Amino acid sequence: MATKTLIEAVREALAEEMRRDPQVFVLGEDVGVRGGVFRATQGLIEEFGPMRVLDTPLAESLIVGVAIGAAAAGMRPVAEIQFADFIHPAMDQIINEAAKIRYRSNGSWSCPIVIRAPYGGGIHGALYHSQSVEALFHHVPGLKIVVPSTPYDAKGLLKAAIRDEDPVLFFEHKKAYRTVRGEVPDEDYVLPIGAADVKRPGRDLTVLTYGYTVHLCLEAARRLSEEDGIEAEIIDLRTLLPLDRKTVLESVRKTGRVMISHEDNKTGGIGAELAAIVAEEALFYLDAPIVRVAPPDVPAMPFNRVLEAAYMPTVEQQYEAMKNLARF
Amino acid sequence: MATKTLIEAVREALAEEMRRDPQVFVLGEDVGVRGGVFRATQGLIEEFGPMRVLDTPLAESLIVGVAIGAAAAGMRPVAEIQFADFIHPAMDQIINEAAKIRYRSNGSWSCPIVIRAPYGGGIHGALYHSQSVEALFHHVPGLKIVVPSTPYDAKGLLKAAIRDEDPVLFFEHKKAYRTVRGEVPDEDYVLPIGAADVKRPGRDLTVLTYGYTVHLCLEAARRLSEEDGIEAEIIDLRTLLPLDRKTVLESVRKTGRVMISHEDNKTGGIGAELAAIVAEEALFYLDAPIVRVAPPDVPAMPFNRVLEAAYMPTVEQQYEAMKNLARF
Amino acid sequence: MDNRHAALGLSDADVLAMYEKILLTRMVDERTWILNRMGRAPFLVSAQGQEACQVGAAWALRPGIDWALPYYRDLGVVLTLGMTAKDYMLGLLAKAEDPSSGGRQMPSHWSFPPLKIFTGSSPVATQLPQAAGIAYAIRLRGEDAVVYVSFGEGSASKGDAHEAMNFAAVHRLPVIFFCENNRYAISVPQEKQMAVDNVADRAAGYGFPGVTVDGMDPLEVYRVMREAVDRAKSGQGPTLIEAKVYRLAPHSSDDDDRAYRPQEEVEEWRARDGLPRFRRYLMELGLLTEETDRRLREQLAAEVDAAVEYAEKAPDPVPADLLRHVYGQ
Amino acid sequence: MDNRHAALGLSDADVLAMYEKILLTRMVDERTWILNRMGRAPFLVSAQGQEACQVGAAWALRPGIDWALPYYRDLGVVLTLGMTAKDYMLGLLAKAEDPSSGGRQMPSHWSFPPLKIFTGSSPVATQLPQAAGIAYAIRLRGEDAVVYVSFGEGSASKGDAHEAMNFAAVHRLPVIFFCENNRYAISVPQEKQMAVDNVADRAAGYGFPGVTVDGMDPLEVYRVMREAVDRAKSGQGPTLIEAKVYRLAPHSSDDDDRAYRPQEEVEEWRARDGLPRFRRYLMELGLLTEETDRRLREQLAAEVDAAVEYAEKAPDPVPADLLRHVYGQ
Ligand SMILES: Cc1ncc(C[n+]2csc(CCOP(=O)(O)OP(=O)(O)O)c2C)c(N)n1
Ligand SMILES: Cc1ncc(C[n+]2csc(CCOP(=O)(O)OP(=O)(O)O)c2C)c(N)n1
Ligand SMILES: [Mg+2]
Ligand SMILES: [Mg+2]
Repeated sequence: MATKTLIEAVREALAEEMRRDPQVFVLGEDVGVRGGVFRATQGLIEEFGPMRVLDTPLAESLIVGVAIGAAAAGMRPVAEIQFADFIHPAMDQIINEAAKIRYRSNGSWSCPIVIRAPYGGGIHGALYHSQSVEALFHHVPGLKIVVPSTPYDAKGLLKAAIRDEDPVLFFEHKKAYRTVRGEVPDEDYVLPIGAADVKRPGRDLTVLTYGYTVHLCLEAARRLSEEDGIEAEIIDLRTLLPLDRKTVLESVRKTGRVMISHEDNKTGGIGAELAAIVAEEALFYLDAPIVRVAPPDVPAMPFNRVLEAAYMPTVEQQYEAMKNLARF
Repeated sequence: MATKTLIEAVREALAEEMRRDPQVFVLGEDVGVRGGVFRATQGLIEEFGPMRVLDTPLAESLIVGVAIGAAAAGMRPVAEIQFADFIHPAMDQIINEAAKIRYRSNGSWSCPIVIRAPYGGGIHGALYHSQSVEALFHHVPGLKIVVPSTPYDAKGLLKAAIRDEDPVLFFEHKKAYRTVRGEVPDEDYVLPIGAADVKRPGRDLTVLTYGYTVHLCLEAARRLSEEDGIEAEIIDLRTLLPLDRKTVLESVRKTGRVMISHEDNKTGGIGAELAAIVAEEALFYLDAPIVRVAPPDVPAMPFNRVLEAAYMPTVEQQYEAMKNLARF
Repeated sequence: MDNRHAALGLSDADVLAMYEKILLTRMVDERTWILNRMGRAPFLVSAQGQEACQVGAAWALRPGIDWALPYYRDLGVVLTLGMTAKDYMLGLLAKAEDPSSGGRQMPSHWSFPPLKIFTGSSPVATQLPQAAGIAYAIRLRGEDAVVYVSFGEGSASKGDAHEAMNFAAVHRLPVIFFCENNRYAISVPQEKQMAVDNVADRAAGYGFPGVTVDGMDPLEVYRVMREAVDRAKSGQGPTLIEAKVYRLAPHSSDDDDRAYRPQEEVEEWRARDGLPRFRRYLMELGLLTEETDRRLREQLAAEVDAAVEYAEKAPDPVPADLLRHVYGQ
Repeated sequence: MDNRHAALGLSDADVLAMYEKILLTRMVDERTWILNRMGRAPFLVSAQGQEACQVGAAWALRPGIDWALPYYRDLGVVLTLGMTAKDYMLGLLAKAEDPSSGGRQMPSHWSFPPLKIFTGSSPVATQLPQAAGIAYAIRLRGEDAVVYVSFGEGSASKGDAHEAMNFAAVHRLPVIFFCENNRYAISVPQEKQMAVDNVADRAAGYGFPGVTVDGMDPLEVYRVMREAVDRAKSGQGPTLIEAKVYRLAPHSSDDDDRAYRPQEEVEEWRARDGLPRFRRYLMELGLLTEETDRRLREQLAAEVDAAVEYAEKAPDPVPADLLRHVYGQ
């Protein structure tokens, strides 16, 4: 097993799926000779040619619409939105079309597309190259939402997404692309969509998180264990829609304390639904109020490094919140 | 004071604001001679002419974009999206533009626009003329979201929205348009955005709701009082962003039981954030788990009357949920 | 009267069959209004005034081979491709057996996989990028099918229409963009929608041909469609066809068109209606007589009766169906 | 060499001032690359190759009266309208004093209310409907201003571009749609973006003039802009101007253009660069000498030095600023 970066895992998953199934193709802005602005599709055009590695015009609604149509005709399109911040023009095609095609046709059509998009901040991307957009889709039945935190998860989940019968939004954290490394098997494997992963077991409190923030929480949990002897259970949700309620509730019932942490701003974030599920299903197991750790409700994170740092979650913040919760 | 329907209240608010301020104008599809497909703008083109009552081409992104530009130039545009279900093509202009204009310009520009849209079901509108879309915007700082339930609130809040310095989404329930009547003062008045309204005081449980569902809950509460002697406090949120946390928390701390009810599907709905706020701020006041009463997570409500009825919230459902909660 | 259809390679049987479809479309539509006024059908959108162009267009397609993304007015298209009055009535009354959506969507939101009729929604113009996507798949796999996608002139104002046409041009995709210009988007007249006379004039800006055609003449429509299909199949790319038509009825059963257009205008267009015009053509050529026409109408009326009867008796979905088909398996 | 500018009503002082703006734009841009390579500026987008068209276009506007919605490459436009090298450097280094966004947005996301430069975002083409909205307000109030809105040829593929141009045509709005066609949208060459030679060809489909112009020639650009401004002011409606330019630098400091275009192509275009060409023009007319040019460059270099120095010393926003300006008051 070799150690790889998250973006290498993404690239491998794409190449292997394209080799496995001739119906799989990628489309998006600059995915061809440029290999994607983050190089996620590097080398694909050389191997699969420009028809299966399609540089589209600059038009996100088109990209998703074309993917929907191609999927109707039996293809397995993997669309790239260059930055998650630019997915908004495609929301009609995603929410009103892709998510509703199976339902509105009473099951006679389906929409097996994957929409990949780099998301997240801490990379000096400013208001429009740093956004987390998962919460904008979390309310939409018919969609699946996957956010991997490690190279292993990224590869196994992207393969699962491509083989899935329904539309999957696949968000990849930009800061994780090259800073997060991990073991990735050489053999073909898929990971189940809809299953959370306990990244660190612990008895004292439950931390629900996903994406890059998983790593901040793991780091904070290590410190909490070493310095304070408190054991946090870190649950990486991995799939945000549908949520793995079982894993979440089991952990909460065990620890009685729950913290939810994400990089996306607080109000109406994924943390809201998680807190609601716990408050509905496990209220009397709680020994402390639910805690959401999330950036403030500002429209997006700024470019200036002082302001960006003021927005971005930190290990320190996770550590303090966990400690306070454990001591409540 | 005369009794009016909700749509009459909307129409009056528009006409009065247009008389008051020459910068106010309305734009949208069929708002002119047709007077809007629901007749909300009826009579306006005769009084204010086609420039201030602008029939646009069929293009929602354009409608919002034009409103943003006109607002930048000092106008007070009131855009109509014909059905909330068709707001999705404008999401980029709403979320990436309108909501961020003040923030991204460090306060040197603002975006005082109102976007009105009829929403909601129970009117045989099927998948694309029945949607509730408020939760898709609830996560977006910079926006305000208003949903009136009565003619009085509709008029006072729409006037406030038009005079507000920030972008306001104003959702009007289609079934409420002509079925809900109420007193509306003849004098000019505005109601504060951001303030919930206790539509019925009660000591035994708190019901948080908004829009048409307010009436279902009021009806259920009357029955609950008469038949079971249980007094539910019905809070009409009226503004969904920013939420009136104070009114919500005060009531919850008083009753110790909270039910949240909306017509929008459950996962990631407004109820999620409300539950999270309560679980964070008032957990130890709770005598029962939080209950969310909302339709199931299906992509949208169907046309067939059996299926539509299976989707739509009912008085019975509210009544049962309240009773169970009170007896928990 | 010249025989115009022979020159187009259409047999007498063909044009009679086309006439039958135009007539069936009209009769189904008229019946729908009656059902609606009687309170037996809650909602409808009407095809009246556009049937001739619809049947002319669909006649150039190979059902089950070519793809179709018809918009909500395209009753004539789907009936020509092979959907039946019964299929339509099941959708009109939103019954469980409705092949388009099992009663979930509004009437006239077509879907029929065996005929490669892809499911459509209410938000307009979203089908254009999807049609381009299907055409891209066809091109990628080297198939010979073409894609028909239709929309109103109002919907041509949407961004999706632009993005799709431009993309189809870049890849010379086998798509026919078929615009049924009935001069109104609900109440908004063409002059408030665009500053040009023809939607078809936009095609030049993308780099493919745009043609306007009298949409009341099914043979002319067939002719330009055939040319477009031939272009598409031979790798020459898309065509934008704009059929000049008129909506003879209100926008939908919820609309009142007297608010926004003079009834003289409606009557003027009614005088040009494609159905009686085509009937006259067939009669003057001796292909149709009052007698054969009467018999045909009787036969179609019986077909429509049977469809209504079947659909009215057909069961509704059950409440539990609400939860089906959100996700696969 | 003919005096071409006199015929356009431009004085010698005017063209020297235009030259100064073109040169300033280039010098600011070059300095930015140096700062970036030194690690002193984290990110940039470059205007190199497009300055001549930008200054030519902006010269036709009345600063503070006409509106501008310049896109991220339009450094030459904003400097001509009246923003300064210092304003730019404060934005480049994202300082609290940055007039465009207080350090919130990426560099080159212009905003300057006194000059009626409306705030722009990164998502491309959203400014076109907004420009149409400003123009509609102008029309509604009977003002005499015009609106300049610019975008790349890649952004012309977006739905918003279509919707805005169509609307502007319907209402004959005083907008100038200014497309800077530099042949690439990041790595995607024009052939993969469109099947026509000219974005300007689309204007006919909306019903207003579209003109292409050599964007390396500021006088030609000024000429067509003046015509467009005159049309707009006299109620004749919008114009689409397409300036043929070339991006001489990579897309941004994060880009590597060698992956997608041959360096010979870049060199070929560099030979047509508008800056030295305009310099030659002025010299041949005797309006500029090696000596005056050298002095000008020194003066501008000093201006740029001072701007960098000021900006580098200027304070960052404080963390609490993160929470400001989400809503009014
Ligand atoms: C995106 C969107 N906005 C608004 C509507 C509401 N609506 C339904 S049909 C229609 C007019 C369509 O006009 P046109 O495209 O000309 O087709 P026609 O109905 O005239 O055949 C409108 C505005 C819609 N369905 N979709
Ligand atoms: C909606 C959207 N999608 C993608 C991007 C990412 N992006 C930034 S610039 C660019 C290319 C723009 O090309 P063009 O419009 O030709 O302008 P140029 O940069 O060449 O001047 C892309 C794809 C974006 N900013 N906005
Ligand atoms: Mg029409
Ligand atoms: Mg370009």
